[in-house]
Amino acid sequence: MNKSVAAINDRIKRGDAVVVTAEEMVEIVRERGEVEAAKEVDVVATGTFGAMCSSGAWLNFGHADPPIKMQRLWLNDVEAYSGVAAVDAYIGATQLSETRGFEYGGGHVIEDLVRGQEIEVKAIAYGTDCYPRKELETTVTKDDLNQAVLCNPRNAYQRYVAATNSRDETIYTYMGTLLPNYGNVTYSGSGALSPLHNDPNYETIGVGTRIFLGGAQGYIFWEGTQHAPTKAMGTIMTIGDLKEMDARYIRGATIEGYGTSLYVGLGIPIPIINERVAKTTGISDEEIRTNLTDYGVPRRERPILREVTYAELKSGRVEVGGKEIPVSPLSSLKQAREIAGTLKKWIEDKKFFLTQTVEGLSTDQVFQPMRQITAAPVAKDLMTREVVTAKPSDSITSAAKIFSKQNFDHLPIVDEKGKLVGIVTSWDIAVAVGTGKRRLSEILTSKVIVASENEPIDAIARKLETHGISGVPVVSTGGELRGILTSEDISKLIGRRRR
Amino acid sequence: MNKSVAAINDRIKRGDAVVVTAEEMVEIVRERGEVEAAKEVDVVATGTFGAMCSSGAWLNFGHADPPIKMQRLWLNDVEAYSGVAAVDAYIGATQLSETRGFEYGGGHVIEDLVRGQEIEVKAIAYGTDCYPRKELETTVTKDDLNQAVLCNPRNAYQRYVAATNSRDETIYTYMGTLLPNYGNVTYSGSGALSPLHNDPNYETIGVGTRIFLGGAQGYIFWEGTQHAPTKAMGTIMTIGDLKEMDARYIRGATIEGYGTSLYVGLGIPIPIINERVAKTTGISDEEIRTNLTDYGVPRRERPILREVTYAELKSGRVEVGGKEIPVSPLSSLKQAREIAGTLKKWIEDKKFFLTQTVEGLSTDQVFQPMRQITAAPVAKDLMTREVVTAKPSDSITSAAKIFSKQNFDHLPIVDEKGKLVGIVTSWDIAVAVGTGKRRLSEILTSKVIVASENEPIDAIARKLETHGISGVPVVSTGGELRGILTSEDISKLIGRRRR
Amino acid sequence: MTKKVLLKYSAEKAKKPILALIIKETGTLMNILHAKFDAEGGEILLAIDAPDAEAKRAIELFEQNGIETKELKRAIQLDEEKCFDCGACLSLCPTGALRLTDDYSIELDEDKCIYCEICVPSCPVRALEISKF
Amino acid sequence: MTKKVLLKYSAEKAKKPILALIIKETGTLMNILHAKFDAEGGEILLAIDAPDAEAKRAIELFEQNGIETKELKRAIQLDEEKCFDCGACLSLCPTGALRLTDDYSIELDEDKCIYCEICVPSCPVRALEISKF
Repeated sequence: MNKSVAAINDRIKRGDAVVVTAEEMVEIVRERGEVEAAKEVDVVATGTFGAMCSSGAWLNFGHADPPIKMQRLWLNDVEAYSGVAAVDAYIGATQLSETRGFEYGGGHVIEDLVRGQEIEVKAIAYGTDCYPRKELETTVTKDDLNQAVLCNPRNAYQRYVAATNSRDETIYTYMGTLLPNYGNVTYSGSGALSPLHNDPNYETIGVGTRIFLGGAQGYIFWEGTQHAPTKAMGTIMTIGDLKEMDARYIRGATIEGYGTSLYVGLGIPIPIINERVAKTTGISDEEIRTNLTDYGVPRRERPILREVTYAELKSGRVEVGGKEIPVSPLSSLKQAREIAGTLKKWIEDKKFFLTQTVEGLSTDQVFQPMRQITAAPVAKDLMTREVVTAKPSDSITSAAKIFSKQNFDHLPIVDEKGKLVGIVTSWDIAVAVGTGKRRLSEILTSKVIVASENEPIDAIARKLETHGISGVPVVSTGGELRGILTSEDISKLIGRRRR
Repeated sequence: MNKSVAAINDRIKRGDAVVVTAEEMVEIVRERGEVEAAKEVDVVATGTFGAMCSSGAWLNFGHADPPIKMQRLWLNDVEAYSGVAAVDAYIGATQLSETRGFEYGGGHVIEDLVRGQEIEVKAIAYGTDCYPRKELETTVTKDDLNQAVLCNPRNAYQRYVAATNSRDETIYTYMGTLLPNYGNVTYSGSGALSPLHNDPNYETIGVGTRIFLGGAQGYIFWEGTQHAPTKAMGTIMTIGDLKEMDARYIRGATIEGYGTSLYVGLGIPIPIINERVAKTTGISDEEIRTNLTDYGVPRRERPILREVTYAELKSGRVEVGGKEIPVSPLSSLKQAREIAGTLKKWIEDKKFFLTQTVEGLSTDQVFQPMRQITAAPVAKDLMTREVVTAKPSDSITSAAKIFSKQNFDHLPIVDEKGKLVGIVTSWDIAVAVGTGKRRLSEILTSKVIVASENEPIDAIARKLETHGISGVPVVSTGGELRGILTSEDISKLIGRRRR
Repeated sequence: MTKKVLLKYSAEKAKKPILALIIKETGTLMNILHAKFDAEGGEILLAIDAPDAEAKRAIELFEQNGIETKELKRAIQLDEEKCFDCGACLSLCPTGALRLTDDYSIELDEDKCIYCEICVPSCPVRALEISKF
Repeated sequence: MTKKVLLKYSAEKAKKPILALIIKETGTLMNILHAKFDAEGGEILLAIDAPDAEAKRAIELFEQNGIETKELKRAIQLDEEKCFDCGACLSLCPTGALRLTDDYSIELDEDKCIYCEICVPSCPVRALEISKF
């Protein structure tokens, strides 16, 4: 059986349409099958509420007197982009405040605008005959703006990977705070409620789909950046009037140690035009799988530990290596459910009608890595291979002699198989002499921060910075010492790059 | 009589549709009236090709390895905005190159992308645990990008004002180079071919309208910034795939002394759904009026000299104050015609089908000035009112004495009614003494650059800069000297602003 | 006023029933809010509901028995206006003081909170606040 | 080779038929490419199609008659690949050397060009180029 969007809209108008949420649809399809479900149900309301970094807003300020062509501008000290016409600007969710850092960013500016709060505007310009003004300061609320339009290049990822961390230190990522040694798992997306996962073949979703966006009625107007439908990682570009939005569904956010973002509430109504669509809207959390990925490895391709279902993730515990690990959703499942419910009610109340899309979205677009013209250097490219070492059984005195001849401050201690077992610094030697110790084994530090041979220099630079150290031993996967890499080696590289 | 878009598309499919350009439609409606025209014609193809500053593109680069969250990035030394997700960025048409100034900007980057040329990418980042990389350099073509989408916040102004210049110096504006003393007139827009002027009531144009954009098929997805339909100044937001565009219709441009922009080729097909629409598509250049505006006055509200029609403008000569003044179109009328012709052919060849919009555009939106919290200071707010002056009949010697007591270098010369008649500098005095002159009248410079009492400081600052002078006499509208304003006075103000 | 005291047991001390002995000896009401404990030692979070002097005496007895004690002089608040129930905090909480209810709301059980403060910066909207007194 | 010479007349000289006199005297072929002329004086752009020596002689005669002369040793080119016929240059051209055809194309009539170069920077795509020789 087939239904047209126009017919469904007629039913909505008459008050006859059957609208259910995506969660309710799971039960209906499970109990009665998609054939019956397609007959019974007209619209399935979906919802999600998560951090969507690729969000932002176009703002038009009207002309100043004398007029200015804004060259650079700041909204509450967050830089917006005005590389377009004189008083148009785009403010992006992840742009950081120049005075408040991670605590305030573009996402917060957008939330404050939605809340009707005053925003401080500062602009500079180079000045032209038609736009002589070079500086401007004012304050505006959304009511003062001609246009204030949320215009997001990437929203509503169909699903996303789940994250954990193999390192022995806490890391701070866009997937939230990840505890050491697989201490927790985080994930994003609303699973069975996920808008794009309810129509993964884009039979009903396309350019022109009217949606719930931040509490207002908005539209899908293009495929989103990184759209990857064949990997169940579809995305959309969305637009809606910021002035009509509700700060309950548009929230600026700080992701600890990562930056700022914007939580966006988004819901897509899926018209049940046939049984195929009825079936896809019946998808359950048990059927939506994703990869549990190790964010401890700072590479583009991160190791996958296992596959998990959204049902497992939503349960709050996931098994990793025989242990039950606690889970954080990151998206608000409660708000996702609320959004689907609100969208359902809008349709039932005849406040929201479905649209017939004017064009489909790609179903075969793939997401490619960046074209790079130089390979990123790794530890073995820059390390010093000839390293003077000592054995644990060596005497303090013999080690002291090494320091007197060398120009570095760390003496790696290796066992008879060449495996790194610890490190000794000149300060350790001095203390040892003072306290009458004899052997290096008595004073070596066995917990050593190391780098692996293929670790990218950028990751090692961050390691040095985080731990406040000036160099690391480089070891093989078997733990054998292969070299030493110092911040000086890295500085030389960066110097070359800058030239 | 009424036709649906679906019925028109059926006729296109069958090869029966009658498609004409907006220029052809003028004749058809003129000869046969809108009732007949509506029966006969199915689609009217419009076109325009002009500088559209509020244009730009979303680009997605794919992830680098190790990954980077771009914080700032440059494309061929033109800064793009990456205040969104890690490898998304927006490049705007007017953003200037940091090395080539006005000669190269965002518009040129976009053209080069369309042409398939390699673009140099440089990015910096603050580095996070998930995105450790802090620097990146690579080169890409459009083929390397996952998405390259032209996404313009304001395109296709329904019509625009015509510009001329009352000043006695050439000025450089976004309306082109304007010669002194009403030496020329410039205008923009394609008149009878103008897309939005063919459906000024937005009966057929709205969210989801498929259009010709840069040689590809794109869409209207929102009203444009500064949309002002009640003033016949409607605008649209547009989107289209840069990868499919043709550099013939997407051209980076340098507007002398103003900055860079992007010439965008855009055409909207107007389905003739009824006689009202047939009538509006029949609009002729004679019926489209606009204001001839004096860009010599650097204020938000510029004086209007007279009303002109697009027919007059297109004739190449416009009368101003009894003189015939030459006109520059700025938009390419030839390319506008070509675009309308291409769009017509696409439809005839069944390569382009019309869309039924999913939502209308506002018909009552107004364009408001910027909210400003402080009035822009003008000359009389900052000028020094107590000015020592001299009369033309005064002797060189008496004037020399004034200079010896004063700390400034310009002595205004006023007549007995207080009217400024010239200026004398210390250098003039020295020369006069050397050449045996006696009276100030013999040496005064009568062509003096002055400011008026209500002239904005920003405009005066620009005047000082352009002419390389350090101060100006401030005069009333009657020419009486009221004070002196120096660059020092202005610096003090700017110092205050910056605090 | 109820005092919250965190007891830290070494592996050695973990073997002895010190808590039971002290309760028996003092007769003081001590409620175990949270315990994480194995052969390697661990932590017990106690709520001591007794007059100041009596509570102080009990704490002294733990110290005398080689148990490290730490009185928790703090309060944590979840601002329900700000919180949008994303759950970023959930998996960071070592004691389950922050938990998801059946309707996906975040709930804070302050009794279980050991004021480690890991959750505080993880909240994207700063809805979790620690106050010290 | 054709020489292009710009004659500048003062108000005073404008009253006399100097050009006619010189053509009569020398018999040299001189084509008026462009003239802008009133009682206040003005300019005449001449193309002198004669052997070098003969052309030189004519130029000398103008100078002797108090007319300022300027030989234009330049060429201007309109790159039709680059030009997209926007017409930004049109109204800046003082002699009508740049003009719009009936089909809205830009056309350059180099004969009329006095190489003032005002048009060159006004071209948004740098399609106008002056070369000096």
